[in-house]
Amino acid sequence: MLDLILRTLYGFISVAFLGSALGFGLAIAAKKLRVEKDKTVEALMGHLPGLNCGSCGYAGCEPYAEALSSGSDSDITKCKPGGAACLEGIGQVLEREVDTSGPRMVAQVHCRGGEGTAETRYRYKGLKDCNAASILFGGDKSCQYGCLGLGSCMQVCPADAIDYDEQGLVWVDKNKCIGCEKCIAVCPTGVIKMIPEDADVIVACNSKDKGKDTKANCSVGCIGCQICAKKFPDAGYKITDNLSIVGYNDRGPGRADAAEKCPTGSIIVLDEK
Amino acid sequence: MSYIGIIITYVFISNMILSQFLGLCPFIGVSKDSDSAVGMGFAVTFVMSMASLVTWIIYHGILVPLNLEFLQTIAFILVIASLVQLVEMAVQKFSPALYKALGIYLPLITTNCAVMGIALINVREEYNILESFTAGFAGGIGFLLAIFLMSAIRVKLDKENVPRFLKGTPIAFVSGGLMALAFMAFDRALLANLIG
Amino acid sequence: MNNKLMQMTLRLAIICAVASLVLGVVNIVTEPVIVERKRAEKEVALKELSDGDHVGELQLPANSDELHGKLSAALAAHGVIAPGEDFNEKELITSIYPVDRNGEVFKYILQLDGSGYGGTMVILAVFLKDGTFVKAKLMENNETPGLGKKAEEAAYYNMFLNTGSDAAPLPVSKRALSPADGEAVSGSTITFNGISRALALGSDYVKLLGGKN
Amino acid sequence: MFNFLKGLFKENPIFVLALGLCPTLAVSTQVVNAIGMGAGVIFVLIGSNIMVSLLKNFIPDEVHIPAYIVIIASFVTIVDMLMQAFVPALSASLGVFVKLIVVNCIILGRAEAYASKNSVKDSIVDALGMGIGFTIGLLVISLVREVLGSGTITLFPMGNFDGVIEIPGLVDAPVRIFSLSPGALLAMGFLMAGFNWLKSKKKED
Amino acid sequence: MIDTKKLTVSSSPQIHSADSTAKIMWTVVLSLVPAGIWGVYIFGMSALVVILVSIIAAVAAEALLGLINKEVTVNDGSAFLTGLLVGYNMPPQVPLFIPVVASLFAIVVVKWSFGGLGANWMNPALAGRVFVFFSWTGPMTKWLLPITGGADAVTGPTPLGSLKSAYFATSLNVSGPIEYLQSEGLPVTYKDLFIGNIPGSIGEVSALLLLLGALVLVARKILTWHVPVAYIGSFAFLIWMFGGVRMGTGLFSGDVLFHILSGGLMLGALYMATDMATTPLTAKGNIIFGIGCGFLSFLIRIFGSLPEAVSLSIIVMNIFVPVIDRYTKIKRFGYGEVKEKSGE
Amino acid sequence: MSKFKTFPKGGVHPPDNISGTGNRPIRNASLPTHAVIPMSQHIGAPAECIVNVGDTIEEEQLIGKSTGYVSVPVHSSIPGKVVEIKEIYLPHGKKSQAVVIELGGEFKRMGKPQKQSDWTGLSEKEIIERISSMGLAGQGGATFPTHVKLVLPEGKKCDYLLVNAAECEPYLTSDQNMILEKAEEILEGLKILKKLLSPREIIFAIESNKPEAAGVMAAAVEKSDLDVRIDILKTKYPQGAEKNIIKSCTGKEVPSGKLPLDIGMVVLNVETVYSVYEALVFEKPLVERVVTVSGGAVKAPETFRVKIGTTYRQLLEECEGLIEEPAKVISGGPMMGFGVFDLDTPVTKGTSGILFLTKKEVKAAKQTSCISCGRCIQACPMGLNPSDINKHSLNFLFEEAQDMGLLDCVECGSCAYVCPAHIPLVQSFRMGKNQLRAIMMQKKGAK
Repeated sequence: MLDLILRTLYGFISVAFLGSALGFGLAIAAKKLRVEKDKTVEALMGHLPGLNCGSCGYAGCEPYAEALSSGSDSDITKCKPGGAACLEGIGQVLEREVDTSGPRMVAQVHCRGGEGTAETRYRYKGLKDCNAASILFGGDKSCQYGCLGLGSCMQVCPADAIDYDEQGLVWVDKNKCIGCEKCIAVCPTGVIKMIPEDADVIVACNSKDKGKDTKANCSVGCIGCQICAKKFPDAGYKITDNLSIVGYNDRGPGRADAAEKCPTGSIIVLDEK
Repeated sequence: MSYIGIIITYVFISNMILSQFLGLCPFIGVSKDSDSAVGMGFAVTFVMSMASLVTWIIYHGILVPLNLEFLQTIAFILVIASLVQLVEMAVQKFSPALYKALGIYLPLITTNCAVMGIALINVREEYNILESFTAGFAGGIGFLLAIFLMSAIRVKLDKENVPRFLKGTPIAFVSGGLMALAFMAFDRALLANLIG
Repeated sequence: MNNKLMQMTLRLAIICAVASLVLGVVNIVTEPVIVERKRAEKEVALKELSDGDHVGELQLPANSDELHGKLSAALAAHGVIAPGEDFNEKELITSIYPVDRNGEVFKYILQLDGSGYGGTMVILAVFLKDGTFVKAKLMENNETPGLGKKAEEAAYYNMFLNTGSDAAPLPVSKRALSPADGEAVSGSTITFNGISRALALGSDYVKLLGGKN
Repeated sequence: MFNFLKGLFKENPIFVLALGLCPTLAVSTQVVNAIGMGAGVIFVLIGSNIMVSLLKNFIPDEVHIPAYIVIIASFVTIVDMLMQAFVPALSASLGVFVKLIVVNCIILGRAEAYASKNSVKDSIVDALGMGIGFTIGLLVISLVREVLGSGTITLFPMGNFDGVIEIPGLVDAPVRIFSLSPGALLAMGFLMAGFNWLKSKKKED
Repeated sequence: MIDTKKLTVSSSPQIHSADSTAKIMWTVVLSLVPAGIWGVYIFGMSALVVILVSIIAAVAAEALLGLINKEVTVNDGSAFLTGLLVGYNMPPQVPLFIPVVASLFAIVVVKWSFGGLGANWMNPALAGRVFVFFSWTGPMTKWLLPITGGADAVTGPTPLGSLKSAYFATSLNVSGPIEYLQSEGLPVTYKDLFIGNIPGSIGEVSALLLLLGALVLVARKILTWHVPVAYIGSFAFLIWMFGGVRMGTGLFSGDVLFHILSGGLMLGALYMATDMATTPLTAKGNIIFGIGCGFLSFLIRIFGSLPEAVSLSIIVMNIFVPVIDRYTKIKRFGYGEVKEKSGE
Repeated sequence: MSKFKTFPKGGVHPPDNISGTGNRPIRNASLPTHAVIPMSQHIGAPAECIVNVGDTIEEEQLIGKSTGYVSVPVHSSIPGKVVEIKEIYLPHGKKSQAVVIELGGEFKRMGKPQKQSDWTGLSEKEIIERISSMGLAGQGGATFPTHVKLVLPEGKKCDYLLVNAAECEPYLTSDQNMILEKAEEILEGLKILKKLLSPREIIFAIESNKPEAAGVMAAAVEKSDLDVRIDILKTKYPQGAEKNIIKSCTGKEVPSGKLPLDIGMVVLNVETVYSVYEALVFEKPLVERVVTVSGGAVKAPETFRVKIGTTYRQLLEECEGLIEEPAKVISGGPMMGFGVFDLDTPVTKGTSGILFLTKKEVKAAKQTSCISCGRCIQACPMGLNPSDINKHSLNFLFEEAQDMGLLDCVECGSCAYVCPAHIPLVQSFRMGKNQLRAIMMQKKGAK
């Protein structure tokens, strides 16, 4: 029993000694070897979402934070996935005024032409990749502006927000979309465009062809017939380049009615999910 | 056991990762690309060799004479943690380039089971100081080998169409499992027959 | 500044000291229990193997050349080792427990280290004075399941039963086994070789001891 | 309550955070080991979380890692000694891995990330959640490995029951690989994949 | 005159060689058939059942996974080939659940988990075999003696298996494996080994028929010489040099012919180590791979505890393939030397 | 061991299918009623259209003017009236402005006695100017402006002038038949080029499967005072690729990213040499060329001399139509040519052949995943690893693919031809190159 107690005592002394020696050593070392870390970068990293999606134009979140911190980049709005919270956070760290009003923007595919509705020109055989297909005369669709449907946007989407819907057409899930715009960059036909998250209607067509050509190419394309703009002048529809464009800041009466009146059905009411 | 035997044992037969499960976290975490895998491997090798040496001195120099074997865990981990931190700070101060290459992995090593594991194994196998150092070094090399091979496989898998739920960590485990299956080729009997 | 440094060191030291103190106290409680348990465990095993007879303990004799020479010759004669092969019996025989009835030793329990598939196998084996094998128990092993796990069963040792005396040498290769026994060890040649060699060594060693207490 | 639950599923230390893997795989050959290991980890986790939370103002920032580690190591040693003394069989089959609880990333991770910033009460809840989450993960893996690899389920012996449930059919010819190291890694990989699948199911609902 | 909408437009080249994945796979299957028929002939119908069960399990697994993935891949023949190879690697009277598990493991775990055909980095059939070998070692090491014409099935050790115990015997007075086997009462001649009149896995015994099948593949340009030659060459060299050491006959006395013809070496070197997906891409890489396999096979066969070395050697080398590929790039046109890029 | 010269690594052996149209006289195709003449028939900046709808055009009148150094002018192939100026697709998949001319009026040259002019008095600069103003672009298919190829950089000397008559693409026999008929004219063209470049050696390279053409050429050289080495090359695709034919004939390697000119080489297609001859001797612009119309679906395959702007539809009619529904219509050879879906596509300066291939000839099969057989690596004449570059490219790792040599790819199609998994590798590389260009533009913009 005595030796046990004696050992406890030894242990007490030696570990205390070891601990203090190491603690002392570390403390000294910490002082001598101190390298200042950039606190701003760390603080910024706390606010950035850490997705490393690259939509800010940098390789990842950290390089963007470094650029902001060092002042080599003064644009604090470059992080799209972060949204308002991130912007506010960055603003706080860098002591800058930020404007966080305005809705979150999400991507959407402006085309509903698929098998049975859109005409094709030839049989495509090759890679399942939109950019690869567009090398061959801009894709197999007769319409040059539509969605090629080979899913390159799905592949690049970091949030898994894009998929084929029930009709087999490409559609963005606005709840999952983080607004990084990667799909827009990869899409060869430019059919994906940003719309506000709370968008009520969408003109699901991107064809700038003349009405006659559009009609020949696709049964659900916007033919620029002006019905929406003329019948509902306050609803915010405007025709440019044979294509109706919805103004989202200008939501007058009759927006949903216009969808019903659209002869080709290219105006779609988005249900409030 | 001869030194060559110790090296073969800890590189192939009792590979830290593939047969002892020590150091799995960094093995899975830092094997996504080969450069960081090799960096991690060398950092672990260095720390394991040093830790084997220092813990041997602590154990046989202090704990055994004072009959304090029960304080083994606390003493070892204290020494290893301090060692890692010291190494990290020193590297950061004196070689920023090396720190950039290794530094981010060094804090991870504190909680790398492989380092603590080899220290405990050294005690269990009753190695002398040189044998301990050899075992630590060989264990690190075994770790380096496994993580390097793994990273090459994962780089290849990055470009393959791995099913969605298996992507990332799960497929890394499955790959590790298949590696371990193959490494069953190396057993103690092989070593015994080779070097007697 | 120095003050802060001292304080920091002191605090860490205090934590360490308190920790070790607590551990010491726990150790005071648990250590006797552990020691007692380990002793009891071995005693149970020895008792089981000795069938209730008194078990003593024998110091291993110093590695004398004479003994070693005799052992080597015996082992070589039985085909366990090649003539001239070097081995160290002290590494292979770790403890000797003579079993006596009324003070007369009539069998020995030997703790033997055999080399198996996955490393060392620790065997407690019982021999009569003339080297005849009685029974054995595997204490520790790392054999790969499926390849050598059978050696954990008591029945495994039946194939060595009543061998080991000068009249009936212990089988040290599968060739020496009956076809039925040979079938039983298929697939685990290495385990078999490790165990049979260890037992043969024990048997020959016991013969040399010749009933010493 | 939320803190408690998140350790069980959403932030399960094994399947989601992939922490504390070495002991997970090494000791999961038998269910009883998993229970023992889990209990040990919960004990250490609670103990160290309490101590760290209590001492958060006492521990100097520069040496907080060594200080935490000392605290953790003490609890680990206590567990180790208690196990050796009172459940020797378990201690033997867990082997060196009891001591290696000290480097289990979960414990240091929780001390750093949670206990050092929160109250004692919250820290206990967090430790319980994480510890139980860890144990559940361990149990699942060990169940898979033992059933497939040995054809048995080993629990504590109680009364007439020797603690081993034998699965008919499997016990005679088990898939031995699952009790060896490759099986551990394979089982882990597929369980993780299954967990991912479950999670995505849950998200869709 | 032409319905232009039906014209196919694709990127160049507009024509293609007549080869396809399916054609390659089925050709390999055909080239393996004679060796299988021989196995069934000498081991009896149980061998046929084992082969069929392996194939059915593999193909069924592939078909089922195809349904889940909505991508039919069964008819490319790769699953059939994997199943066939699994069957060839089984002892003739193995309990049938074993080949089923091996096939399932091969297809589901080794192949499908990584993304299906071509994405796997380990040979599925061999991984399946090793998996069941370590799981059920007993049944996997029980062999049938060749019966050649309907006598009752009798079990016995393979030549390699019984040779293994010779390494542990301390005093041997034989000159080589053949003589040792004769002293053990297992007379085997080189001719038996070559033709396949020995116990062993169903498909591995007949070196002759395997060689003939491989020659067909070489002629069809499906098989290149690099791996088999490097594998068997390095193996033979090492056996010749060190193979005699453990027989007590010293250096440079190994029985090369015996070792090449026995066990799974022929099947492994000609059909398993040459699996396209799991071997290096370049000729240089393949030679390194083959030498690695040869070395490991020699090491495990002579010094290891396991009787069979070929499957393990190949899957160990499979691990090294991505690394070999990285360091054996071919010289690019227009570059003085190969420029190594670090990392990628 | 073949006795013929060849490049050491890579290459494939597709069936050559030249017996149908080879060694037969070139037929003059009938004149198009409407010629569709694109402004962009060459690599480089498109020509600028200088005519308007309603204008009356003479034969060989300049209708598109060169817009830069790497650009060539366009001439009308027939006299007539401009009826439309529209955007059309060219076979390579890009759009171009095209002038549609309705046949009418009088021919200046056709059917009239040819007036020869003496070129020997012209200075080197004048020769280059003539070649440039006559709208010459490489007629092998790549359509690189010829005058650019012929201007040696400062301080460089031309070691070899290589006439590429390898015509390694299956089906195509334009060059072969051209040599049979115009060997002497080609030699005359070579004399002009010799004066211009003063090369150390002139090499005429032809594949071993065209012995008659080689024989005719050898006989012509024998008779002439020009010293030309005739190299018979092994029949192997892509023997006619610029870098490979240089390697085959001279053993020299054009370094990556460099042009043949950088190592003192000028390689010209045999038909281009003939056009040089016509440009200087007759002052004739490039308004017609030789086109092979072939393929299993065509009833009577033939080699034609065709006015540029003639549509594929018309040429098909000249061949008496189809015997079978074609699976693919191809502009150019089957290995590097482009599939087209519009039969109103016109023949341009680079159209060496039009093929109507049957399903059987195409041998398309379902695409499977890569089984890493390594055949593409063996087939690649540039020593690349197509399988790996493809995997990088498909995973959007274009810059890594560039490190692996994506930009060295010559799109010869050997890899995709042998790929047993039928992976459209070339499409992947073309896409990758496009994307890489976009990335580089973006980077430049960012800086």
